[in-house]
Amino acid sequence: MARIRAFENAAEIASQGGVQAWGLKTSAKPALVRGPLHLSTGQEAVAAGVCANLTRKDLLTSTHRGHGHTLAKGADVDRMMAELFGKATGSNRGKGGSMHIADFSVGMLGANGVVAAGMPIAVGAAQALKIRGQPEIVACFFGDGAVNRGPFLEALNWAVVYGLPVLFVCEDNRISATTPTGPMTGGAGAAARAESIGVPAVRVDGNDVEAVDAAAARLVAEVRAGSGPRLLHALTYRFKGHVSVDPGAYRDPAEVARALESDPLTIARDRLVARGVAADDIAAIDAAAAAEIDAAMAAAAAAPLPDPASAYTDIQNTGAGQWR
Amino acid sequence: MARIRAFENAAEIASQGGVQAWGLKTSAKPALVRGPLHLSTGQEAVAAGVCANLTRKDLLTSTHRGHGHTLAKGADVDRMMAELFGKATGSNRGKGGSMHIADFSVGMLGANGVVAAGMPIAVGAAQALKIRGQPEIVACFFGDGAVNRGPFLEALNWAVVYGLPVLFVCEDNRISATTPTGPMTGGAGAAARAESIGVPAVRVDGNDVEAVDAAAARLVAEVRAGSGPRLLHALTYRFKGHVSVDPGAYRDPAEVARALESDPLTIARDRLVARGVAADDIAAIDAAAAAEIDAAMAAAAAAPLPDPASAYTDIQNTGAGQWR
Amino acid sequence: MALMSYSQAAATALAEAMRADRNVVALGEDLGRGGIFAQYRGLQQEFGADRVIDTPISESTIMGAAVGMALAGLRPVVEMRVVDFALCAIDELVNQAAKNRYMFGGQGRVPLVVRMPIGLWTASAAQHSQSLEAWFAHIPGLTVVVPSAPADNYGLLHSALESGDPVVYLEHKELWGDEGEVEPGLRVPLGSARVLRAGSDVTLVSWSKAVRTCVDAASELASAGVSAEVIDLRTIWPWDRATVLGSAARTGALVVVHEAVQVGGFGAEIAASAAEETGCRVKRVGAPRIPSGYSKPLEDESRVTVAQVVAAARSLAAPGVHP
Amino acid sequence: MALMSYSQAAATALAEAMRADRNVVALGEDLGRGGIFAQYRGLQQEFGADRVIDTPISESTIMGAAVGMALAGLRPVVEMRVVDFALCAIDELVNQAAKNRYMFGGQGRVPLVVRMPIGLWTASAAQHSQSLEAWFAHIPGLTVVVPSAPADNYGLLHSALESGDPVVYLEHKELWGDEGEVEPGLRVPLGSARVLRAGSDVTLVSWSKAVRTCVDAASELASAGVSAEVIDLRTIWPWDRATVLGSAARTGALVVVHEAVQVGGFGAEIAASAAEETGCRVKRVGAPRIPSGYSKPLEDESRVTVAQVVAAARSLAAPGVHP
Ligand SMILES: Cc1ncc(C[n+]2csc(CCOP(=O)(O)OP(=O)(O)O)c2C)c(N)n1
Ligand SMILES: Cc1ncc(C[n+]2csc(CCOP(=O)(O)OP(=O)(O)O)c2C)c(N)n1
Ligand SMILES: [Mg+2]
Ligand SMILES: [Mg+2]
Repeated sequence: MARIRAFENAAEIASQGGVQAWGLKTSAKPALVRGPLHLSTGQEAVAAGVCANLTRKDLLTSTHRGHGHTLAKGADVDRMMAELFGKATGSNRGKGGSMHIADFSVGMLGANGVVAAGMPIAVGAAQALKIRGQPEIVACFFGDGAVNRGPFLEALNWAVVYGLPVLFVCEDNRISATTPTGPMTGGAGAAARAESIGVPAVRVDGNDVEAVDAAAARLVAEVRAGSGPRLLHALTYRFKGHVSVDPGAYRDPAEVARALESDPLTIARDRLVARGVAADDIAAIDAAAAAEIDAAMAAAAAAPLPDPASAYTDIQNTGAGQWR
Repeated sequence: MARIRAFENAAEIASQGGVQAWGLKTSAKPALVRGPLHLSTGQEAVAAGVCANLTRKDLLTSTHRGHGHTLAKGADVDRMMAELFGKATGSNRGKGGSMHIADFSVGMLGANGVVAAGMPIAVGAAQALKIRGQPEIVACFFGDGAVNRGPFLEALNWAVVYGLPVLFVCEDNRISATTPTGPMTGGAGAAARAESIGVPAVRVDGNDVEAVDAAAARLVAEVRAGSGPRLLHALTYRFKGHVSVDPGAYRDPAEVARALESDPLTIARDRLVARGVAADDIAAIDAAAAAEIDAAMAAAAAAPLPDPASAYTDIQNTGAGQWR
Repeated sequence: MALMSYSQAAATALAEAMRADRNVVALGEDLGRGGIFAQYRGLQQEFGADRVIDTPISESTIMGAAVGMALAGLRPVVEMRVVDFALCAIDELVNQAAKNRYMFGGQGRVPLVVRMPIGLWTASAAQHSQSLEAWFAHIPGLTVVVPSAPADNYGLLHSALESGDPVVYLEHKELWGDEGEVEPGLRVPLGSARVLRAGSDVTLVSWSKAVRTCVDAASELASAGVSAEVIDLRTIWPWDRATVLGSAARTGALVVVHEAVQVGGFGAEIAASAAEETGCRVKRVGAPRIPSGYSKPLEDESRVTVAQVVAAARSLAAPGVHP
Repeated sequence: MALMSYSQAAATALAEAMRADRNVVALGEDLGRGGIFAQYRGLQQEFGADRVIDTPISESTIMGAAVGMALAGLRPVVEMRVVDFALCAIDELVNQAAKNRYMFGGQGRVPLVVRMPIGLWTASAAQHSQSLEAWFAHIPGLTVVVPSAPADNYGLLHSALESGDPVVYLEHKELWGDEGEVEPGLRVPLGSARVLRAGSDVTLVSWSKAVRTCVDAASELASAGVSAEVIDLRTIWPWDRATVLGSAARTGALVVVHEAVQVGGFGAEIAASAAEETGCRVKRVGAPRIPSGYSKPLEDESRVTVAQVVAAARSLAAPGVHP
């Protein structure tokens, strides 16, 4: 969690002055990170609590808001940060950026620029694991906004029909871009819908990393045992705007202030303190994270941009070598 | 019901030797009806029972299996049959055929060649009625196979979010083309999914026209009163193959034989007889239907084919008159 | 005349249409906040949430519902945010909206305007940068609009709303901030190009953001003694054959320029038509057949440049020599 | 050599690939029954329901799941029944499958073959008759295969399965019953055209069902003293530039023929390329920009005819005269 927070904070600063959107003009100052960033600041406990129960060989599909999932799955921080900087040393060789952050070497099959698009991919990956007789499972993250897109229904149904090893994780921050999700959602939401399709579901406080971990542990065990898909519905809050340049001004400041009071990092820290963990030990975790991220920032800043010729590689084998 | 049955039987005969499919060769004999027909034989009670509760100004969206809905909504039989024959006098001027049968003049907004595609259209039409302050409602028919497509979720959710006047009708014949729907469907099906999205749902024996009528009456009253969407889940059986040329050989003959025993027409007839309606009066209904359909067949056969030039009309106004 | 940005020009046209006809409504995600490019700013405040409708994230149903609305008497404007997301609603657009009028024999019509912004947009990478206008021009039943300037975005949006049939309306994401004079009440007819610069040696045809590139290329060509005519198509279906083919016949040389991938782009249609009908020399400038990259050097490979247009024009045009 | 129908040829190739590699699987609706065109006949019996997978009616997820399967080590073959239904799965194909390898910097690949039958098919009307190959050729990351004969359907399906990246595989619904000799083990490389008839006055280029029309037109032209070369492209991405442009340069005249709507069809790409690179005279023959109609006289308006091809060829080709 500390690493995720440190990563998001650093990325946020590096992106200032980047992508123009939301009717704002581009700033004069060139940004270190040009592209849009969807920060998971405040939602760290979901990624950390779930991924603590996965192996490196388990697979994971993510959303546009994927930094936390990627880090928690064990990706290399240097390569991630370099990707945000658009450098040749990035995990995606500068081709994808934040919205497509991925590290296949640790089973992280990618963030996705299309809401809910990771869900069918996740069930297909799980089906491959099952058909090939592999013991791994797939964790499929998606937001509360995704439950109103068709692929939510189709993917859950698919997982039930074939009895697939998937843990669906609804990271419910109650908002979809600038629109509160509640009024856009009929019925009781992700868990209720899942149950109606035959996917057992559990709700959890997504800001309490131990609660997430405990719930995920139970569900992951069931999924691993071959009981079919499960869904974890984790309630959390997005501390920042929807995307790096969005000040999030449409939200009630009182709501934000209240949410900041249940910062998942504070909750975890307080609990450690209450259990007698020394303040210095906790500070050391934060310091280590900060140092790791600082080093990643420096390395990313120093790394070379990709060769323009690499724009023509990694596309497809047509057997003909023709691209135009 | 008697009219629908007579229509379907006549259309079936007229289509023999038509469209090639299912790995069969086209027969030498040219068919009166060239295109594919999805017959609703055996499912008449759903269309009849629901539409008995609609006015001509209420709207309706249908599926690929739409003859029954169209007839029950009050469409002109001559124009329908002419459409199947591909004649200029057809309801769609020969442009659509069975799979796109429609009669906008009685609120029947069309059959559809794409499974579940009528569902978003239905909710949009209902939203227009609501925004324009009109008192009508929309009936949205779909099959059991459609509940596994995304638009099912999206359209039901949409109807709840905006509190729209729609009656969803799942015409559940337990099969999707050649595949039993049960094993392809997670959870308890249409009604359970609807409830989870916040759409109150009722299950009914779809072969009992009085039961359908009674359930539809209640739900239509609620929808008309502004209580938002409702769903009717009607269990029925498809007597014929999926499409006119399909012998349906993949089904257990015993199952088909059993199903034929609860023919909705027989059930309705028996009940009328038990209530003391004279056999002659019942026979007169059948005879009237047969006569009406015979006349429609004769008129359709005699009607002219469309002028090839009409292939270029009813497309779009580009303000420029250029089509190539 | 009023100075407006490309986004304001569209918002203004839409507001005027909504004032004039209660049946005009808009629907899409985050419209209440003005749309993510401010192209709906102020509309929900003026017209209410019933007519400027915030929707669930349900692209299929946004598009499909709009078809139903249109059949039941409304004139919906659909917002897809970027054309890439509209790929979640292609059945609804192509199989339902575009074919409705024909398939049902003219019983109904679908007066629908679908806004789906196209184009590269700073580091937005492969899933938020596509230009797919060629797809929609290929589909019978769809009109395809590609405005390059604020005045056109105002005048064409009005015409699109008045067409009575489905219009795919493609604004470019890197043009939102562009400003220009807009004349209130202006209508730009569908299918009418604008000649931005007259010339005699070569015809440059383009649309959307690439128009700028052509204008700059024409200046550079002028310095080199090559007289280039610059045509902004404004709508690619219908496209203004008379203006384009007339110019190509005069200059004997045609360069079509667009930001979309060149292979299978709509430039091929224009070039093929010109070659078929006038026998002129033709050349296309479009993006290579690669996904858009995130990092600047990669992204830049997908941008059409003034240098490319100049080179293409010079390769065709023999200054002063007319066939 | 064995005599096979176009559908059997594909089923045979698929069965061979499945025998050779346990990772090859097929998924789609009604596959257990052999597919609605018998193009999967016998496969579920041989390979079981785990590898020849009957699916729910969930096109988005059939396609999306196949992407996930591919990333996790399988080599899926997706059945979409008709290309029109694939319009429910365009995000999954275009935004996910086609861009995956690039977007993630080559970390993964998506070896996926998507079968989506195209074309007119007796009275199937507007939503079951489209030919949308031009769309897929426009998308970086997709290979596009359009076989016209049983041997090609066998040899190309093998090559598609071996490509390692997404292939859009478009069989024509009116060719399923066609029979022809197939040589076991044959591989038809992607991107290699076949010259069906040599000629010197005009080049006829086509693919899929329109190849027949061109062959018949060439016979008719021969009687009229016009020598037509007939080329079957077999794949439109990549397309065999050397064969086509070489022929066009020799004959000086090129006619491209396809069943798809002419406006924005892939014929425009071929014609534009030939005009750009060889300066030859060009002409296209495709369907008018109208939806397919149900009734025969209307449907027939969307069919390309021998007479149209002959007329186009004669308008270009001056017999015996070479530029
Ligand atoms: C299909 C699609 N529609 C719209 C968008 C634009 N968009 C990006 S993120 C987002 C909100 C998603 O909300 P949610 O799923 O709750 O995720 P969160 O951003 O809250 O993490 C939207 C609408 C998109 N990327 N894809
Ligand atoms: C999106 C889509 N996928 C597949 C098909 C092919 N298809 C036509 S009808 C049908 C079965 C539909 O089953 P159901 O919804 O239960 O309706 P029924 O035929 O039983 O009335 C299928 C798969 C289609 N028309 N549209
Ligand atoms: Mg959210
Ligand atoms: Mg059914």
